[in-house]
Amino acid sequence: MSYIVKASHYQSQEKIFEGPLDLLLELIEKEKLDITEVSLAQVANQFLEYLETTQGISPENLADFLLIGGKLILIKSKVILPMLELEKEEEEDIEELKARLREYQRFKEISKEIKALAVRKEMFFSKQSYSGMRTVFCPPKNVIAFDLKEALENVLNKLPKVENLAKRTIKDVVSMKDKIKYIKESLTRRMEMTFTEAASDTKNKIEVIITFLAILELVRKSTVTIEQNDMFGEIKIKKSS
Amino acid sequence: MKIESIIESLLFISGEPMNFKRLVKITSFKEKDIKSSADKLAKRYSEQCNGLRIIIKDTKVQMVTAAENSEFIEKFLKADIEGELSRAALEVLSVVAYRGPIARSEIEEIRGVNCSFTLRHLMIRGLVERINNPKDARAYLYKISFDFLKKLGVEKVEDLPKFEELRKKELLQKVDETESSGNDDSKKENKKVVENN
Amino acid sequence: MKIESIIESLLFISGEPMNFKRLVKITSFKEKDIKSSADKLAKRYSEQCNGLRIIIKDTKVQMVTAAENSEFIEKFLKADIEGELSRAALEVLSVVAYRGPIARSEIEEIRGVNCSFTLRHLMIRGLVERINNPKDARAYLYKISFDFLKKLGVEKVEDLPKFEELRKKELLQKVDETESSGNDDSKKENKKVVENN
Repeated sequence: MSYIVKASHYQSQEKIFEGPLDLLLELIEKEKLDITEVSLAQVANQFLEYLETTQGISPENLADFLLIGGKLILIKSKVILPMLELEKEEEEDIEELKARLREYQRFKEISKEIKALAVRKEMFFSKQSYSGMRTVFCPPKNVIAFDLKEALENVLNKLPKVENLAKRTIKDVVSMKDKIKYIKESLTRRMEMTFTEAASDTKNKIEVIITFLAILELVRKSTVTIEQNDMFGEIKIKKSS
Repeated sequence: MKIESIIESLLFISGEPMNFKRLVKITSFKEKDIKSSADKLAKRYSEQCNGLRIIIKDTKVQMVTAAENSEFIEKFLKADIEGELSRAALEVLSVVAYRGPIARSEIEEIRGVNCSFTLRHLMIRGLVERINNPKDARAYLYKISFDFLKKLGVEKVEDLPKFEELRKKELLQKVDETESSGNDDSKKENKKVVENN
Repeated sequence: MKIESIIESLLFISGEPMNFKRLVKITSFKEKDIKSSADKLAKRYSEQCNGLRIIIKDTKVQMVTAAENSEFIEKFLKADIEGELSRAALEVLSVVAYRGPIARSEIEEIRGVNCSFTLRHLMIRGLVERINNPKDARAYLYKISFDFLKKLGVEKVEDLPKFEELRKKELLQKVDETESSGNDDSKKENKKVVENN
């Protein structure tokens, strides 16, 4: 069996995004806003656009981004529709996101101070152990050749294994762009469709979320309107007239 | 005074960080006396402004050179300039420094991304070390190393900028703010904080 | 005072007798100033009765431990050098035995932890020796010592159990130094975010 860590590959992906919190914080800070529901709602579209336009987010990362994207949509709905009553759990979700952002912001700031300390070149050095001492042959009493073999096998077993997840390619996941195009086309054809229909050929949860995000995107651009009569009821999507 | 002198000798000979327990074993002094002597030494060295310093972290103590002389030490050691730390590495280091010992999952919760590669890199560079998680045998807890303190020229973690402030979790502060809005809620939030961190 | 502090730092780091000429070269101070500072240091150290002493012989100066603490020093060194090997030390030893001659960076990649101290420990005990790296003049390669092989009852490394299999077993791809080039990347990344929004 071989153990291969595709470190450079993995690394470059991590480098580009640094995760959804990083992106969200940058968007808010760029607009010089505080972390509030209003500011989060304000940058929600930019966040979603980033997901839409950026190629090559690994499926693992994409799920993280989408999860935050979903929360942003919730926040946005709440800000746009003040009468919308959110579940207690959803409110807690929003509070949690804000707290996580504040927390991350503090560490992003402090890491700059840590960097300043690290680069100022005033450091402590320690004495190399055993410097000035002469080598004395002092073998351990109870070690035999077999122990070395065992120790090495133990080391080799602990090597990081191939990340299976990374093998899945972005192609497995329908892009948001494609989904938006699909919904637009079928709407033009039929003028009205349901969410179930829109999400009919999705293969997994991520795709369902993408479909939902895509619909909301269309709502934002006033391409479609949506209607839901009962809670948990079917969502009807209509082309705006 | 004698105990301080012995600790000084041992720190010099070892070069590496020495555990208080190990000093107890060698000297047969009480651990609390060793601790207070180490603290006294650290204070004296720092006040005397001589060429040496004592740094203390957790249960270990190490003798190092004064930061202001680092230019000459580098010249003597012909030390290779190490690669700069990336933003990811600095963020992970900060989280570990202020919140350690900390599980990988908690670091990832704060940063919102997978940190396994960065942590590995920091361990290889010797800036972060790991210990077994007492609550989960399969997992580790990460904390900063003496080499991290040495690199920054900081004698103890408490001397890091805004240490007390950053040590406290953001979510817990939130609980304080909402305390007036009812006990039930804040209890729930408190519970949540524990789960999330 | 500054010159004394610098000499102190350098003597500590070196641990060995240092020639005045060498101190001149590193610090660019005059030789007579270095000499008089070394004398002052030596006097101060012996008056303060701390755990360290400065000894001057001919043209060399050295920092050593106070003779009155030698009992503890010996106890420490004996336990350190004659004690059992830690698990980390045994692991490094096994990697060096089967995979040697091997660079320190490669050992660290395999184990995911910094091992500079462990290697020095294995060397001072005569279990591991180092040779110059033909590919990199500043680095060394480590291999198991002949004495230790003999102690294990093995004539050559090839006779170690499962040698061929464990030597050939594929390890991990070399992790490139992405962290050190991190700055460029993060700049790029910043730019990207800005452009996209």
